[in-house]
Amino acid sequence: MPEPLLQAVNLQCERDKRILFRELSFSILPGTVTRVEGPNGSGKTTLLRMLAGLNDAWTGELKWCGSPVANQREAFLRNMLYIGHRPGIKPLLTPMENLRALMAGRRSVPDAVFRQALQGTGLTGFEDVPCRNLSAGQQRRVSLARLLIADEPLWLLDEVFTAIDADGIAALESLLQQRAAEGGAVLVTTHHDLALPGMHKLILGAGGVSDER
Amino acid sequence: MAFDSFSAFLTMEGHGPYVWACYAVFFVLLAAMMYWSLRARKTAMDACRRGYEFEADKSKVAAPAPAASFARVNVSQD
Amino acid sequence: MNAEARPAVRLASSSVGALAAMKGVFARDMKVAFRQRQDLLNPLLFFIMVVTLFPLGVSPEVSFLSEAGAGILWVAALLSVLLSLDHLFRHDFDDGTLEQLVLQPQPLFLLILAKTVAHWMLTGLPLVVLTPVLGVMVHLDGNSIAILCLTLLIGTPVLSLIGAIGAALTLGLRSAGVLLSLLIIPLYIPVLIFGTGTVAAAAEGAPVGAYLALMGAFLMLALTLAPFAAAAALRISLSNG
Amino acid sequence: MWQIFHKLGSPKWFFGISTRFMPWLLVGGIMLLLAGAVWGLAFAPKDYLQGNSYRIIYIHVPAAFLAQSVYIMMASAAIVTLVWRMKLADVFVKAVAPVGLVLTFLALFTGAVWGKPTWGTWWIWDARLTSMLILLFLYGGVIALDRAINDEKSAARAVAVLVLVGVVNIPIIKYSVEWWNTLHQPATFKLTEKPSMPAEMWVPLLLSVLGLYLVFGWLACVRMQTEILSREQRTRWVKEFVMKGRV
Repeated sequence: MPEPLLQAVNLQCERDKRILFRELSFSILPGTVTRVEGPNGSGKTTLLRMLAGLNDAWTGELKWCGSPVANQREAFLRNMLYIGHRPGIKPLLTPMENLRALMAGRRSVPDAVFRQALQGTGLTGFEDVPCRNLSAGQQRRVSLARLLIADEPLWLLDEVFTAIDADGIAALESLLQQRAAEGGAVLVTTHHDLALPGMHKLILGAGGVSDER
Repeated sequence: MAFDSFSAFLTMEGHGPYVWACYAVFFVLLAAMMYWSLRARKTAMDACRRGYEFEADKSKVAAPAPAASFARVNVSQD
Repeated sequence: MNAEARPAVRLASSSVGALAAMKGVFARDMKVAFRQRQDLLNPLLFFIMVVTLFPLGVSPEVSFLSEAGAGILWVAALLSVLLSLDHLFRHDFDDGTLEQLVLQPQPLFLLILAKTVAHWMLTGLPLVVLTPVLGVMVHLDGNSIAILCLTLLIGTPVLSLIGAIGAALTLGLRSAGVLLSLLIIPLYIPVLIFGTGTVAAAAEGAPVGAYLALMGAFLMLALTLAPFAAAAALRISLSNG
Repeated sequence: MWQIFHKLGSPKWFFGISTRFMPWLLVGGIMLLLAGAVWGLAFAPKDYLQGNSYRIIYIHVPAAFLAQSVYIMMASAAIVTLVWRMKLADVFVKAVAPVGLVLTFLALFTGAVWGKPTWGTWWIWDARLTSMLILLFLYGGVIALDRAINDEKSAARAVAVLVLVGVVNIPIIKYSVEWWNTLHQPATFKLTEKPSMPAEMWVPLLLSVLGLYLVFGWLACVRMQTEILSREQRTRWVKEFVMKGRV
């Protein structure tokens, strides 16, 4: 049994006096794809934001490689890649500039690599066009280009299939699988019918659990 | 007693209105704040009580929330 | 699947230095600002217009203007900085780049410091550059203008730094602009007092070295404390959003 | 150690202990406040400089004193909120901020009314009054921010950050306002600074300050209980308290 990358123990999250989930414990092993499932309002996005460290209105324990995340925040962030609902793309900047800015605090990557990544997402010819001139799907692809050059072992992807066409989705699915085969761990939420062989599932209940504590 | 008579106490050599106005405003505001705070607590208690009674009612007819069907609602009035 | 079949996870341990990360944040903010050059003019125009209101609204007399001029320019500068603060984090928050900023494996307060420096270069510094022109228009003498510019040069970064806390606290709230002013104006008062007081002292021929040193101390205090407070506030606001 | 700390922070524990102490706080506070006021109004000797108008001191000083120390208390609670995330601390900040605002207003109002017979004008840009006015703004900002954020946990933490930033600024504001005051007008005689006060004058002042402290304590308890009731509605002990009237 390999050591889990990320371990959650007894997570409980409350939002506007409503318990989204509680006593939620799970481990994310390297080499797996896990899909977070649940109806609207069950806390999928909140869970991913909690794991990424964006939301800290929760109780419980989160461990990265065996020790609490809070004690090694920067090491954890360096090894985690989060792509959220909002793609994190500046409309005024070109895809190249956006990628440069996104990677600036992580590691230095030569421009040629960025170009290759953009080509890999089907944005050949758009590398130097301001992103506001691109479609929603193309903007999404810019942020997904990070996946092609990511060395982070843990990926947290929140609704990344939104606005992507069928071919793109198929390619992304195989990317996720390949990443898992390389030893990475992927956590996704999606309403798209994702079914990868060997995929794990994390099921959140319907919202509105509000009985006595 | 620092004053010779009760009327001297009230007028305070011309400073009476200022002094008494200050004391009046001070005690009225303080009392108002105390009253509001007490009333807010009572409102909160009542809200809790209503919540529990509603819950008790609901538990008798506990039905799971129906799944979304997205069926069109018939609005024709004929 | 047995354990040997899995390739070992490789954890990345080193990221770029904090200075390079700050440079990246700064460069990006500058680039975005210059892609929308017309927006850079807004605080400047606002500054000029507020100053114009005083001769029109109070009195165009030389004696009044030369006495009140430094105060008018300081208040106008303060208001223009306040006006521009709402944008400090808002656009980044809306398009999701703020999340990515917070998730960089770097100390957040340094990244915020870089953003604040960029904000100051784009609003505070142009105001200082414009001050001599407006100083002449309100009949300040040369010495007063020089001192005024100096106080603004030290004071406007303090305004940006304290403002960053307010901008981070009000991020994502409705009517954030008004709320921001309510929170921040009381905190601006000491800087305003010393900024205008220094010019007044200079006009009376008193030495101003000590006052400028005190303003420098304000700047140092704001530089060391404000980014931490803004970082904490930003995490809270993001957690809410 | 941590157990005790945790217990101190538990809303249930607070509810029990505060319910026991509240009558004492209320009775003691009102008695002291009234004693101070009656003594100050009727029995304390007249001030040889300001005449009888100085009798406002027996409510002005307690209000001003409390207004400032409430902010300091809020700042201490804010540190506890941010560092230990103790529930009671942010309940306290939220509950007492409006009380602080009212006290600051009272200090300003009584100061202004006192100014009329003393200086001949309702408002004077005196260092004390001006810094009180800024304190009023600070309280206003805290309350406005608290009201603007829906999620109560985020609101508590955001307010804590703001209160701490404010408390770092308070000495700076005070110092700068005093400096500004000397720059713009020569120091006249101050409202409350006396070279020496005879005991007949300061003892009633002490009584009313203590009295207002106790009344503030009572107000804080009532308001914190209100806040706890609405936050902890779903817990069993609140249900028992509301339905059966005991903790």
